[in-house]
Amino acid sequence: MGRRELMNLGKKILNFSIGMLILLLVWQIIKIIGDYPEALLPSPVNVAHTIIEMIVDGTLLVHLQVSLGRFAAGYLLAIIPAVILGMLLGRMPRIWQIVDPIIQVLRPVSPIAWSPFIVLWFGIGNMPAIVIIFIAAFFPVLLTTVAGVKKVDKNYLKIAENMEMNRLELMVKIIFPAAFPSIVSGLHLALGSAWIFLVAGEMVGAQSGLGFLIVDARNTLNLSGVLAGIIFIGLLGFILDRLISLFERWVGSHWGISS
Amino acid sequence: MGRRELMNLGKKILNFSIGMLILLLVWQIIKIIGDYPEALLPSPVNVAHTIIEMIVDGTLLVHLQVSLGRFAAGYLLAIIPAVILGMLLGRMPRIWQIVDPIIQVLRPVSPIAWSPFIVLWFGIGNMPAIVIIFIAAFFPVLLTTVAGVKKVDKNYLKIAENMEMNRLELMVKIIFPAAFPSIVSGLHLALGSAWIFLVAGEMVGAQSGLGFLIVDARNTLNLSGVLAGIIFIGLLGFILDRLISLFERWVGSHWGISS
Amino acid sequence: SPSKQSSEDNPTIKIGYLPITHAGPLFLGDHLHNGQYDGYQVELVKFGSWPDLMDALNTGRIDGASVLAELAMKANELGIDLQTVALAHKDGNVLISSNDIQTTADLKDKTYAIPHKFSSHNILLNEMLKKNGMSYDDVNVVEMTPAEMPAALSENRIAGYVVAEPFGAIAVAMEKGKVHAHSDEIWPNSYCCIIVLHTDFIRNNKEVVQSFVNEYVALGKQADLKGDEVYDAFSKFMKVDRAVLELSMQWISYDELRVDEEEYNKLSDFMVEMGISDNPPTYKNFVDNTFIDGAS
Amino acid sequence: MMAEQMISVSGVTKTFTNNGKPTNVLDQVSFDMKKGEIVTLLGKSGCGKSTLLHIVGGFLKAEEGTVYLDNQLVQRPTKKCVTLFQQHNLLPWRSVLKNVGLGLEGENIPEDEKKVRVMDAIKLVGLEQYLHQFPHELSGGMQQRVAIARAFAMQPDVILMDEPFAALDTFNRYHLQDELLRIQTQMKTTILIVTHDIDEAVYLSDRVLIMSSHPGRIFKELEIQQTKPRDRTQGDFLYYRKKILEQFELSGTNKAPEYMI
Amino acid sequence: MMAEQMISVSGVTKTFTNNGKPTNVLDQVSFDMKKGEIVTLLGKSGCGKSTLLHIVGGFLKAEEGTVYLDNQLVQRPTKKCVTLFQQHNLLPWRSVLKNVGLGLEGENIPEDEKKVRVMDAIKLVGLEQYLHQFPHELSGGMQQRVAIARAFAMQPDVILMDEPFAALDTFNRYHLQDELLRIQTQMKTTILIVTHDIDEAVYLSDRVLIMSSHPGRIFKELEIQQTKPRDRTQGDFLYYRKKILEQFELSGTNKAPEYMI
Ligand SMILES: Nc1ncnc2c1ncn2[C@@H]1O[C@H](COP(=O)(O)OP(=O)(O)OP(=O)(O)O)[C@@H](O)[C@H]1O
Ligand SMILES: Nc1ncnc2c1ncn2[C@@H]1O[C@H](COP(=O)(O)OP(=O)(O)OP(=O)(O)O)[C@@H](O)[C@H]1O
Ligand SMILES: [Mg+2]
Ligand SMILES: [Mg+2]
Repeated sequence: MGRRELMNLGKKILNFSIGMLILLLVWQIIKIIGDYPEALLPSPVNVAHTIIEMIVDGTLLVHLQVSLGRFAAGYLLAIIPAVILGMLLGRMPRIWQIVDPIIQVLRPVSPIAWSPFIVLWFGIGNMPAIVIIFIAAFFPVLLTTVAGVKKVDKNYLKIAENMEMNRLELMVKIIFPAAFPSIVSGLHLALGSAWIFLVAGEMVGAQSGLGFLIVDARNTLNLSGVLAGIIFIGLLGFILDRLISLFERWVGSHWGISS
Repeated sequence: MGRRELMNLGKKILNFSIGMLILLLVWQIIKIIGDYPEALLPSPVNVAHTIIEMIVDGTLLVHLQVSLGRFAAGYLLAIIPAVILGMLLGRMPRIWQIVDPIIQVLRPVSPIAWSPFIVLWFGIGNMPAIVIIFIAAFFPVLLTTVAGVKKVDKNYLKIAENMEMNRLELMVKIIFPAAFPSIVSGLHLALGSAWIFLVAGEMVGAQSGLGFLIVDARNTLNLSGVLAGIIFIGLLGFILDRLISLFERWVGSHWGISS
Repeated sequence: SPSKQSSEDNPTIKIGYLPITHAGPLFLGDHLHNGQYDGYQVELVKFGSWPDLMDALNTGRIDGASVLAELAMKANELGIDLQTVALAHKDGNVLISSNDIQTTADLKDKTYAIPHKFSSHNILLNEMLKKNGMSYDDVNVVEMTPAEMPAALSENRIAGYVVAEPFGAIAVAMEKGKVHAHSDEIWPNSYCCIIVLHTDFIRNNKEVVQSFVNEYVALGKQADLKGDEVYDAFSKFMKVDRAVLELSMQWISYDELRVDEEEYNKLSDFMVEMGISDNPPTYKNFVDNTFIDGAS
Repeated sequence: MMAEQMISVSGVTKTFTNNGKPTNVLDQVSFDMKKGEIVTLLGKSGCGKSTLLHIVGGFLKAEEGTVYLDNQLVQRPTKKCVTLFQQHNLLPWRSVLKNVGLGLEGENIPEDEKKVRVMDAIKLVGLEQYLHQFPHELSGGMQQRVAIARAFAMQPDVILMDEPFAALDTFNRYHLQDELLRIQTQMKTTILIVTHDIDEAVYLSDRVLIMSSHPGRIFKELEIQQTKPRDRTQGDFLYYRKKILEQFELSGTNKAPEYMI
Repeated sequence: MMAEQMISVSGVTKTFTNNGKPTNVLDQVSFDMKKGEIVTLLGKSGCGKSTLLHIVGGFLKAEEGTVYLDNQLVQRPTKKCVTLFQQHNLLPWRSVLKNVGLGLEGENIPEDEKKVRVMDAIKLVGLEQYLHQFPHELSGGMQQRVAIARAFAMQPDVILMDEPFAALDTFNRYHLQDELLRIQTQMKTTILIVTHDIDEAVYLSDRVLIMSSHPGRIFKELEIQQTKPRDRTQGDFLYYRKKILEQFELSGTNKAPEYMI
């Protein structure tokens, strides 16, 4: 890492810290002005205590691992078939014209609404959370992959024809790499929405995980636990987003796409 | 409408119908193969009955109106300040660098997680649903507006300089129209996610609306009601999406952006 | 209706509830009087889950609720000023198990569902296990939305569940499960849901509260007769077959709604024993029997 | 005679439908190319040059007429006839080496020979220093060189080029035109170049086919008898230049109103 | 003499930092322009032509040196000096009429007069049929005409043009060059044109400033004494053409390896 990049990183961390400080300040001010009791709006100090406690006694680590595991499972299970299916459907406009409305009708339905059926088919424990994350991640990746495949530069296809490529070669050497930037932006989008639905996923019959932590804290009227959970979800979501942004930027620079 | 467009529309309706037919078929097949009792997975016919009943006795209309009203309120309340704020923040990179991490940390948190605090500040009834829809719509619009403003072609800004425009003119004549396609795509994105969170919003202390219809049906073990609700949410979401797509396409063609 | 106009300026009591048989007298009152009473009105506010109801109750968005006693006690412990004016019902809970569970010992290492940690259902489960020489840790207890329990049982995801009615009766009616134990076999006269009101509200509306409790007691007595009007009322609030409701109604009673100190302390002790509360409110601080005593 | 004929286009007609209105883009276009010849198609923007090239390359079907390549009817693109398009000729995710090697990947020849052929082609255009660079890291002129190298690496009978140097600045253009002539002299490939640049046509080609617009027709054929390499600043050059300009004025389309895209 | 001087650039130096490496793009550039003159800046891609134009227009600050416009120090862009950029000159959301009118919107003149000036400018470029069209509905040549009309509608002292015709095909380019000369003869506006096209420089300008690259310097100044309108196919034309080409070979940069973008 060069000196410039190091300075850049330093500046980002500073900005982040200032942002978080402002957030804390606003929170404390609301608390003071609204004069809310602890049971309704815990103070930053109390939430900090809760967080430290959770870190020290290890509960946090356990739930974190569980959540990340489920998230990884649901996300990976979603994106692999979504990309493959998207590549195929993107090349089959006739079929896509029929599949598209099906997806467009299913997509606006919140994964939460499906929960009775998810429990019916997938039971309780890890699976419902994984399924909900799957649903949340699958559609964005599928749609962006199809869109990406459709807008592959016609010239690339002509080059492939000129080289007398067969279908598999066409997919592997042309379609996939050409659609790759679109696919990655779909992965980014999907990561965000899947993470948002982690809480919803872990509400359905899960006994662990960050989402459960929030739900359980809420059930036991422990609002400082709810806020601690929110903070973890927010920070982790932020970190995941930055990681995939880095990947996206790398792809962009590699493909010669200026951001 | 020309003849070609009419034919096009006809083809779309046909594709949509085929898609829905396939969906119904899959549903019926799952029902038969899984041999699920009605109480666990209602058959299409029963759900159709439920839907007709709900239409005839007017409950549907009532809940639909309530939901659409809340949705419109939450969405409009979100997008107007989001666009204005986004235009300002897009032109203030220093401040944006600090605001951005705040948003990136708040965004991954599911609106559901906030529900104890939403009830605290906004009570029960319409407001929680409106607030959750607001949260779901606000961030996408803000982020795409800022991104749109940032990537306004430098030449347009130079033209404005050359014409000696003042700040207000710059905003109204250059920044807003130049960022408009981005803003509209943000509105599209926001519409989708806000609609998805309608169910979640109406789960929190609401006594009416499509989301409530689903939750209530679920609580009374009326799964055919749940499916009826899902179908309405899906169809309405589809229609809303198509409407804003039309608008987006109009903007695109007007701005000379080929889709 | 004509009575509505005259009652415009009457105070309104907002009562939160969940669509379960435990709030039966409220449903009956709504059915018979449409919420209009002499000098006051009752507005019933439905919630989808206990946490949703508690959010509204704690933040003062509703004046009172028919709510799990343990949850209300916990809220009080956390500083939310609530007072109990009556029991919502007595008994009325069954422990359901799948058809292949014969004895409680069969539940070992199986998954068993409860609606909420702060519930009498949780206590009932614990007591049942204790009575059979097992401990709470011998089963895998999960919290679940009541509506999903019958489905989970029928798909063998859980070995059984204990929850508010009519969710128990549904599994029995579907023949997906059976009654494993009645609450009165485990904990006679068990308390479950209670009627709580904000202390402020009580202080400022003493007469209204008195009439409300009077009415509730009367409705409870009527509901306990389990006549046709009761089923008509219930079917407005819970969309289940009459057969299921009839089954549920065999297990519940709505008379004798006074909170008894001895029983209350027993409940309180259970909570401490199970570790779900460190410092539950005392009978004196949490229960206000002046109204129910004035009613009889 | 027939054996020497590399490309034979006869009676090609093509109509496009835009917004429901059919426009006759190519009307009865016929021409031949001998082996080793460089021919340019010269015409204004929108006159149908690219369309014609696509038909010759096998990418588009003509409504009427036929195209023969080396006495075989062209029905789809083949490796025997490589096309360089107006833009986006390189795969941006492949390095120079891999872009040039693309055409040989499917070939049934030993890996070693492939490597040699690819490296030869890269040396031909003078890019041996940039093997592992990606297209976006190269200037526009270098990118065109990579595309040219790829075409020659495949050792095709014919190369079709669609305005290959239009996006370059004058000096780069001159440079690459010289390179192309040098390589073609060495390889003897038959090349059909589409251009709207009169100087380019005069400088590069053995024969210029002047196209008129709406509908696209071959209006005039002009043999350039100067020897190569030519001098851009010499009198003969000017003569052909003038002659072509006159032809365009004759064709009458110069005074026609500009059409819309 | 001084009163006649419209633009006076002296000792302009500019350095850009790319990836931490500073490159000297312009080095001590000085030149003057008289009122009503057409001057072209001729140079290869990347030699700093656009950078220099941006500095003259007031869009960029030079590290050293000054630019005077009509004896006033240039510190920011003004309406007195209108710049046409290399691309994206039109606002795509505005019709032809509104694009041309843009520069007059803030002006303190009666609406009627504004309308007349806008319509006059549009007539000047022959687009009165396309008033309500949007830029994307026009061909590239027509788009450039709209940009030119907008510049002239503002009646500036100076117009700066950055490769205004580079994106057009040869025939369109010829056409628009003629138009520009015609309009300039009428309006007497001082025009500075950046180009890499030798023919364009010879055809349009009273004076050609030849730039060398790395760092950008004015290497040579050449007065074109032919009267306008000029004949592209005539001997004199060829003479200047040859002279300029020789200059570039002299400048030595022709043989330098291509730099990367
Ligand atoms: N796929 C298509 N569908 C409809 N019309 C087309 C299509 N391709 C080309 N055209 C039209 O056909 C005409 C000729 O197009 P073509 O691209 O062959 O011209 P060209 O001579 O290559 O122009 P240029 O010099 O601008 O590349 C144009 O009017 C164009 O709009
Ligand atoms: N904003 C900038 N930051 C860093 N480097 C720049 C910037 N603008 C231009 N350069 C560099 O300065 C040099 C000159 O650029 P300039 O755009 O002035 O060249 P040009 O002569 O206009 O080229 P062309 O004919 O391609 O338009 C180039 O090497 C370019 O990479
Ligand atoms: Mg073309
Ligand atoms: Mg430039």
